[in-house]
Amino acid sequence: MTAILWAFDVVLAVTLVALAAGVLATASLFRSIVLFIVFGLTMSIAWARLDAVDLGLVEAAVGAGLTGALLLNTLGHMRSQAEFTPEPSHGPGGRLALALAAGTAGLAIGAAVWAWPDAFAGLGDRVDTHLAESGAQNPVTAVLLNFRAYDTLLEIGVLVVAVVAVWALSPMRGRVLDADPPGLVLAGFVHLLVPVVVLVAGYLLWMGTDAPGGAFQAGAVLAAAGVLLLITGRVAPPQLQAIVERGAVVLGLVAFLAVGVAVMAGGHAFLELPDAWATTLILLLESLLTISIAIVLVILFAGGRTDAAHPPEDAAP
Amino acid sequence: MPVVDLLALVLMLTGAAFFFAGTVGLLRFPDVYCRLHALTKVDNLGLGFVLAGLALRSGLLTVALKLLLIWLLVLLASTTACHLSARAARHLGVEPWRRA
Amino acid sequence: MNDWTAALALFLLLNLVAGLARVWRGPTPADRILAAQLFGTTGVAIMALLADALDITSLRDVALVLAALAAVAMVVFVRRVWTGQPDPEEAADAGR
Amino acid sequence: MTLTLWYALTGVALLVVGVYGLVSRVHVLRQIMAVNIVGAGVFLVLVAGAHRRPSGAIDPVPHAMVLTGIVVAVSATAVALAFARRLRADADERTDGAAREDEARAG
Repeated sequence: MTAILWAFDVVLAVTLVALAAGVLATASLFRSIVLFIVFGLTMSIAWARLDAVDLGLVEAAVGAGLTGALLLNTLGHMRSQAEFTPEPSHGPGGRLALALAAGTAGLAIGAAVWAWPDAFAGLGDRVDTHLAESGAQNPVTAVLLNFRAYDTLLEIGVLVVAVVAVWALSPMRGRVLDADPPGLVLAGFVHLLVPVVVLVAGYLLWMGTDAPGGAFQAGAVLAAAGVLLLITGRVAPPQLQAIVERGAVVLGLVAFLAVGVAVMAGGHAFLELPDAWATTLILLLESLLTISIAIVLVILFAGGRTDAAHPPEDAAP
Repeated sequence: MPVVDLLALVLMLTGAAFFFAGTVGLLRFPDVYCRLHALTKVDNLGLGFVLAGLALRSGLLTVALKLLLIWLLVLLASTTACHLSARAARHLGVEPWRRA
Repeated sequence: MNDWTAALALFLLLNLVAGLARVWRGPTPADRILAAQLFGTTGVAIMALLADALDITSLRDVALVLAALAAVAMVVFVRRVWTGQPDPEEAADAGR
Repeated sequence: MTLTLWYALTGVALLVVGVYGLVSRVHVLRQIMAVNIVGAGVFLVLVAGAHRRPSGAIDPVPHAMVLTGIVVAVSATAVALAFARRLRADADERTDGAAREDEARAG
C-alpha cells in the first residue's frame, strides 16, 4: 500500500515540476497555455493526495473552467495582430547567473522546510475545540466564514477591486467575438450542461457546511457555466451599466459587511457570529457569496466593456 | 476474496486495459482524427468499467448513482469535444491521413 | 483491497503522463488541446480511484466537478483561439 | 521522507522553476503563468505543512488561506491579462501604419 502511494507521489511530483518547466521553456505560447491548464488540473490531484478536498474542488473548477479560459481568451485577442516575437535570450552567462540565484533561493527555502518539526499542531487543535460553536461542521468553512471571516471579507473586496481594475482598462479595440452561431452540437451541449452545472454548484454550496464544498467552490463552478453561456452567445457580454449587474458584483461584500455590522447590535464584535445564529448566517452569507463570486469571475473573463463608439476594425464580414 | 470484490476487480482491470489501449492509440495513431477515437471513445469505455467496478465495491446505491452521473457527464463532454476539435481541425486545414 | 485501487490510480497516472507526450509533440493545436480532454477521462478515473484508495469519499465530488467542466477548455479553444489562420508560432515550432 | 516533506519540497522546486521563468522569459503571458506557478509552489508548501498534526487530522487554517489564495490568484491573473491586452492594443495602435504596410506587402 505505502509503496504504491509513494510511487504515485514520486510520479506526481516529477510531473508537476516537468509541466511547470515545460510551460516556461516552450517556444509556442499556445503549447505553454495548454501545459499550464494541465498543470492546474494536476495540482488538483496533488490536493487530493494531501487530504485537501476543498482545494481540489476549487482547483478543478478554476483549472478546468477559468484560468485556461482566461489565458486562451487573451491569446485569441492578441493573436489577431502580428504575434510571434522570439524571446530575446540572456546569453549563457546571464542564464547561468539567473539559474544560480533562483537555485540558491530554492536551497535556502528547502533547508528551512527540511528543518520543520515532524509534528506541528498549528491552529488545528483550537479550530477543533471551537468547531461545535462555529455553525459549520467542515473546519475549512468554519475558518473561512467564522474564525477568520476578516480574511474572507477582504478577499471579496479584492474581487470587487479586480472588476474595477479590469473595467478601468477597457474599452479596448479587439476582434468581434462570439458573433458566429455556436452550431447545433455546441448549442445543444450548453443547453444540456448548464442546468447540471448549476445543480452541481448548488450541491457544493449546500454540502459546504458539513463536508468539503462552499461558496468558493460553488462560485467557481457556477462561473464556468457563465463562461459557457457567454462564449456561445447565449448571454450578452456584461456592460456593467444596469444597477442589477453592479449590485451583483458588490452583493457579497455588502452582505458580509451588513452581517458584520448587524451582529454588533447584539453586543458582539464586528463579524463575531452569535453561536445560535451561526449556521443560518453562514448559509446566507455563502449563498450570496456564491452568486457574487460567480458573477465577478464571469465579468473578469469577459474582460471589459465593448466600445460601441469605436467598433473593432475587423467587425466587417 | 468475496465474489463481489472479485467482480469489481475484473471490471476495473478491464477498464485499465481500455485506458492503456487508449493511451497507445493517442501516441501511435497517425493523425488527429484517429487520435480522437482513442481519447473520446476507448478511454470513455475504460472510465465506464472503472466506475462500474468502484460502484460495485462501494455497495451503496447513492454512490453508484453519483458515479453514473459522472460517467454520463464525461460522455457528454467527450462527444461534444470530439466533434468540436474534429471540426476545428478540418477548418484549420488538417488533412486526414491516408495510407501512402 | 484499497491496494488495488491505489495501484490502478498509479497505472492511470502513468497513462496520463504518457498521453501528455501528445501535447508536447502536437503537431496541430487540436492535438494539444486534447490534453484537457485527457483529464476529462483519465483524471476523473484517477480521482474516483483515489476516493476509494485513500478512503476520502468527498473526492468523488472533485471527480464530478472535473467531469462537469471537462469540455470547457475545448469550447473556449474553438470559440476564441481558432481563427482559421495558420499559427506563426506553430510554424516556428515545427521548424525546431 | 514524510508525505509533508515530499510535497513541501515539490512546492519549493515549483517555486524555483517559476522564479527562474519569471526573470528569464520576456513574453508577458509567460510571465503571468510564471507568477501563477510560483503561487502554486507556495500553496503546496503551506498545505503540505498542514499535514503534520500529531492526531493525523489536517490543520484547516492553511487550507482556508490557500482557498482564498487560489481565488485571489485567479482575479489577479485576470487583471494582469487585462493589462497585457491593453498594452498590446495601445502598442498596435501606435504601429498600425507599419502593420498595414506589412499586410499589404504580404497580401
